[in-house]
Amino acid sequence: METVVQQLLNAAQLGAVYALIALGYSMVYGVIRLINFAHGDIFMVGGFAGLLLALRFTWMPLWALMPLAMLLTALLGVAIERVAYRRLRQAQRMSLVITALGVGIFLENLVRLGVGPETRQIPSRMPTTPVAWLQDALGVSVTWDKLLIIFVSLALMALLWAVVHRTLLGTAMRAVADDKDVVPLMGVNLNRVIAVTFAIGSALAAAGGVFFGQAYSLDPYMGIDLGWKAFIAAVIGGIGSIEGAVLGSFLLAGVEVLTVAYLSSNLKNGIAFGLLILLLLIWPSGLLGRPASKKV
Amino acid sequence: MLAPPPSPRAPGPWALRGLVLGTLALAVALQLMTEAGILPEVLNPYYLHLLTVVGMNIILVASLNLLNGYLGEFALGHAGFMGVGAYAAALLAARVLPPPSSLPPFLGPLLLLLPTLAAAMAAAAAAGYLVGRATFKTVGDYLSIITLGFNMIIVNVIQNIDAVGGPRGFTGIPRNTGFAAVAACTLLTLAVLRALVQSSYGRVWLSIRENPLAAEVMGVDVNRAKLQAFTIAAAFAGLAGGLWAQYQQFITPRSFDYIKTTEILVMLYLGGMASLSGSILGVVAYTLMMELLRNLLGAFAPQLAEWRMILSPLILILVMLTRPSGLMGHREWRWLRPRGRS
Amino acid sequence: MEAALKVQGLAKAFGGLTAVSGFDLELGPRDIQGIIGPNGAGKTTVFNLITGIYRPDRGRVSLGNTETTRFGPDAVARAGIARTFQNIRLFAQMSVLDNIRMAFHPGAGYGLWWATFRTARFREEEARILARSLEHLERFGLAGLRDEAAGGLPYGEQRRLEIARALATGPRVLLLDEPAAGMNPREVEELIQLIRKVHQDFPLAILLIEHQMPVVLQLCREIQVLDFGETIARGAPGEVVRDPRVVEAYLGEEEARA
Amino acid sequence: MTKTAWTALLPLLLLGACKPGGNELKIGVSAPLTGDISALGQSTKNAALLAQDEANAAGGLSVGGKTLKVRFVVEDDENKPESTATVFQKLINQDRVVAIIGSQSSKCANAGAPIAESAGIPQVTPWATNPNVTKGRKFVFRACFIDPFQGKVVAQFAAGRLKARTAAVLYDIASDYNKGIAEVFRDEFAKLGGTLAGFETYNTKDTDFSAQLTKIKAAKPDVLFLPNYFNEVPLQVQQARKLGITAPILGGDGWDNPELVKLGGGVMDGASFSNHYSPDTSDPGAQAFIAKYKARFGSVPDAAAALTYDAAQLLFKAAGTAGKAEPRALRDALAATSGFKGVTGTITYGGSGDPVKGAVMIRIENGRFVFDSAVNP
Amino acid sequence: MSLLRLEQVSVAYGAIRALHGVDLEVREGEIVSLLGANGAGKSTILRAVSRMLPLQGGDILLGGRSVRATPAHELVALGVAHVPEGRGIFPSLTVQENLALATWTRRERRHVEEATRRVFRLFPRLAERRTQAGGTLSGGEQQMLAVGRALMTGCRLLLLDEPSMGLSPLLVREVFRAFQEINAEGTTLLLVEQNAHMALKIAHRGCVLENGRIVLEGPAAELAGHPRVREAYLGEAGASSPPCPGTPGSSR
Repeated sequence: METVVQQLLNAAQLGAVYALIALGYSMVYGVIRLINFAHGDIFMVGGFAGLLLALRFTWMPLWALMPLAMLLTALLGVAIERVAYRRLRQAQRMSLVITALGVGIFLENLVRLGVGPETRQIPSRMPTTPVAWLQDALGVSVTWDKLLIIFVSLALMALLWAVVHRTLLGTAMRAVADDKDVVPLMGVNLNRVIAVTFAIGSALAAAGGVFFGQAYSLDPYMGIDLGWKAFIAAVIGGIGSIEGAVLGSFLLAGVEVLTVAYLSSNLKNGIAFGLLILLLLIWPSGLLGRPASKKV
Repeated sequence: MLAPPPSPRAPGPWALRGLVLGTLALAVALQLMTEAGILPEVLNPYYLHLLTVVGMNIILVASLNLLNGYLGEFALGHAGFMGVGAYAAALLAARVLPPPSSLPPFLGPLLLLLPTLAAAMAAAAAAGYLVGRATFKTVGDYLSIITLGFNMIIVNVIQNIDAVGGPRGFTGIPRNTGFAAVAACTLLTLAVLRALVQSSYGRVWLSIRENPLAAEVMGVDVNRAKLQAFTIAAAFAGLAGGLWAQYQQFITPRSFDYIKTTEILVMLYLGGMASLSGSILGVVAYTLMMELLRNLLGAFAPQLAEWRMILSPLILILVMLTRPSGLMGHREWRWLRPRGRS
Repeated sequence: MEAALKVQGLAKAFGGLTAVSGFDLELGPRDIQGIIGPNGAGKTTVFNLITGIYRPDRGRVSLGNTETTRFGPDAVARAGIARTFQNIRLFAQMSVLDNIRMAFHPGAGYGLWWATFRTARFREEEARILARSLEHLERFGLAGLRDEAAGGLPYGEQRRLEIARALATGPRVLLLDEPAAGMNPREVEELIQLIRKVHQDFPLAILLIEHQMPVVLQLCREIQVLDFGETIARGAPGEVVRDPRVVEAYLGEEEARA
Repeated sequence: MTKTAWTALLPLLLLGACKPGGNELKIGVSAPLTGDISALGQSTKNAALLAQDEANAAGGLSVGGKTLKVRFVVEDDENKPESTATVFQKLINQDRVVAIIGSQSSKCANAGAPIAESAGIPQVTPWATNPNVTKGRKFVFRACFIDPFQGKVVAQFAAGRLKARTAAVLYDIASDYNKGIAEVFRDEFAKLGGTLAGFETYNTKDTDFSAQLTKIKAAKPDVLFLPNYFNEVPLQVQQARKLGITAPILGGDGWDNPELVKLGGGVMDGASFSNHYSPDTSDPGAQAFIAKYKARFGSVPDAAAALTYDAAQLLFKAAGTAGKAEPRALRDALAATSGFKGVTGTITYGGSGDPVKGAVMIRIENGRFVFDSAVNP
Repeated sequence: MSLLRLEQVSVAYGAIRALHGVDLEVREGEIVSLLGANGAGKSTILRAVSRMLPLQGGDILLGGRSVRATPAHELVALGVAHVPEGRGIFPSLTVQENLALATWTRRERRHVEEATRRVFRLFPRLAERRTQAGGTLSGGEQQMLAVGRALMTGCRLLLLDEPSMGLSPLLVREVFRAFQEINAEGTTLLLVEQNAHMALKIAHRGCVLENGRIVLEGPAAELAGHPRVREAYLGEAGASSPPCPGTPGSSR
């Protein structure tokens, strides 16, 4: 019993990080239908931004460090959109995908060259002390940092949801997703809305990166695998949907962790992806995605 | 105002005899030249190696073009099909068939090549058929995930089969291919794919890309057409895998993961979708770019060898920004265009 | 006379919302009938049900002696029902010629292997398809545009190509969904002529949806009016437009007087 | 337009193509300069440059009466087998090297070996421990011991010195190296009378091991064996300790990199691993190498660097004995190597490309690698 | 007073010229109808005015000020609203959200409340459907939403592109009645319409376009009586005269 709870807790922490990346994927996809393959690498850069800040300003507490890393990464996201994507917005979708892949490879190798190829860890600014009352209640190991990661991630997601569904800016974002050509006719600056979307998505990824760098580790190539995982999570949940990205992330993390725990760690990928394919066969447009209706 | 329509002509005969015989003759000639040690003298084996790799990549890219260019899907599992083919061929060549040394020198590799490549194509086609079936209900990015997931499953399963070396890789595969065989296979693949995309089947695939619902009300069984495309594309990916295994003599499961898939994708879109010429050009341009960078950096700034991986994506981005539809766009070179057209 | 297309008690609901309830139709082999009604009345849904794009909840559709109720769209098409769409659905990046050639695919007498090896059979079939496609284009005055991309044609020609493409499948029944949408009166007049000619030259029955009354009045032998998924009137066009219920739900006072 | 551009560019490809120089010993190095183990590629490159500059600073190598300058051509193989094949082709046919050092990972060494073998160019891989690399080949050598030996050493250490009755293993199933050692350890440990309490896997690049470790914790093993790479191990140890696993932890030569303690900090203390050499070594030659490396690159050389350096020295020595910088002669001289004293121990090739060579066990104390014991085959 | 002036406006799609030096004036308070065959360039004029398309030549003046270099979204703030062909509503947004988005440039509470009241008065059905997603509305309701949304911007000039397309006769009249009301309240209308009957009935002036050029211009009543217009666009009489160039079906 304790192991089940422990495993679910492990899954929650992993899922929270997946979700922070998947949200950026989903948002960017939502507004410009781009599978931003560079997003995993933006996450990586976010982590390294956190690392460099933590090394440079050893006095800086987490609540200052994280927003700063998010801000820097948001700027990077906006710059990438401006330089590499904007010109291709009207071109066929796939040329954008290839450009995004190129941007990703570029970022990986740039960081490798600039910061070094070593695996790094952000000196933890989170309390790693056990949460005594919870540990007693559940009988498993629970540390504050784990809870912090899960709750801050959830809070960021809730904030994002509120922005998208409760503000005019969010309405504009959803409108861009529906029909970006008409949006300027509403007096809305399309470029700005898209830039803001990239900024928010990148900032969330950076938050994920900073957490990841403390809870796990950082290396210049880590964005590839995590990016793919987050992409898969976003699609499973229904790409373009915020709730879907979160749900998909926790689901993917859950399936991964539980497969390892109760089925086979050897066949983790095989079983996890087999289950996910099965899921898509039952819900062909993801769990919360809009069904691809035959519109006539 | 309009130019008079070109006189309608039936499609010309595929030079079945001509092409097959010509290709075989070329292959035999190349093989003889290799055996006699002439080819390596004429052409630096390094270039010969690059050409061989280019050939195998053309097979991969052109067959993926069937799915991503003509059928209009975004399939992300091509390296998985390649892996299935590679392992099937490797198993047959290394474990079942006699070693090439026990066979006559010139004919031996050829005798071994035919069954191994056939097995590679059949195994990959079966995998493609399965994946094709699994994609019936989904479209777009959800379909991509199914293909990607399959790719990951394949790699993971191979990693768990100790009989084929698991993660340590499959060693001891005899070298049954070389430039000659790869060149012949590449030409035949292009000929077959060209024949297909210019037939009624090719038009059906394109129509599904353009408007699946309209295709359906024209009487097209979309699922069946998808299934055919997946099976054929996978078969050729398997062919490339079979060649690869018997050329490199060593394969590991991770050579066939999504990193390889993305490399194939990059070459495909660099060249241009729904264009066989683009597939050829994309592979050549990409290979040339990577090797030129390697050689230029090596010659002028050996200490900057790592910069290759920074410069190459930059070049890629620049190319895509200036040629958003890839190098070829949707156009075809003359010799690949259908006949009977202006 | 046996009906070419017979529809009985067709019904469909989306979620809890009834889109069509109890739709009946009997279309003779050389008949032209029309469906009119306010927006959202379920006209296009009827088309989608007949062509197998939606599965009906109740009712049956038969084409001659074949019941097609449970057929998918492709099987319905092969059985002999062709259609056009309200918002034109051409294969935009394919040439005009290939748009037509597509229609001959189900009848192409060769398989994948023949295509792969370009056998004599394949070449003969391709030649036949090409000849028939060109003939077809000629008939619709599109032969000069054969190598143009379909998506680049002017609006009127796109409409014509879509009708030509539907006819190339050799249907017994042709369904036209608002063929005159977005046309001015003069263009409408030309469309009416085109449909007349099609009806003369091809052995088929036509069912059309239209808002432009001239089309309906001049072409249809019989029309029925749908409102909220139900047929509120049916009969000869001249009579139906005077039906007070139709005037109230659809036409308004002015149009009825005109 | 494009056509002319390409034709203009093509001759550039030929730039590097030059005939073997008469007064140069040209050696190729295939290293993973980019990609997932690029840290290792960096130390490979560093060690090769060190060996090259050292030899040239001494005026060059004396080979058959002539003095030859040494030139290393370092190429990036991205840690991919396909790229390694291309690199080998280029080094052999374009740069006309007489020998190749590399590649480092077993999968890449394996992809390069058939090419070196058929071209008759001696290949010395410093670090590839997979037995298959040299199997049945005449031109392929390595500077390190092989996985089975290492697995045995650790199993003996666990059962003997630590008196462990039960053991658990967590390893990367997608990586040949990790899997190889893990399986040998499993078999050897069973032979020595121990029982396996857990045999768990993960996939390369996974960073969350909590699921596996939670399972292992429930099995309460006496030791935990982590035959994985230095960049992953600290994370695994941290997570294990956090979950409350207190058993001693063991590892293999993949641990050997200064990053291990930098990344792991205090949690690594008390763990032990098998290695090719110990920086604690009293051997003066090794100490000199370590000092020079530290002075130039600012860090303690890892095993890959030490082995690369040894591979270079092996080739230098072979060139001296062969008396000419010719591949076949080099190969024969290499095969006859006996009692070569390198940084990582004494190397003798007894008929195969695998050296007869000892291993050491290293203990981590206060963030330092401390020599524990030596094991000889 | 002239609200909108086009001076020698030329527009091209790629290599194809769609407008050849068009001059057009719309005065404050007018309804102007553009007539012409499909592909004559009517929609192109509207798109050029709302800056969705770049000009190749000529200039567009709004209240005497050139807007040649003004981006589309800034034009909304200057009082121009465009109801595009096909309505262009946002299907996943609710009616309320569709309307709210159009107040992007004018977020004062008073304006928003007033404009909302006006739209719901003109189209009571939208008020009923307030929380429904735009995509679930019927064609007529979508058209109402598109017009209502344009009004939310607080525009002086309303560009309407084929508002009757796909609407039943009853709805067409309902929508056109609303246009007259909107105009009576002081908004200027520039209307592109295939239904020439309706268009000329409510317009003050009309222009006829053929092949990207204005060939006829004048008061609506006069145009409605012009033989060329009667024959080509009202579908009356005289099938004997040669077909107009650019008309589909005319054999070339």
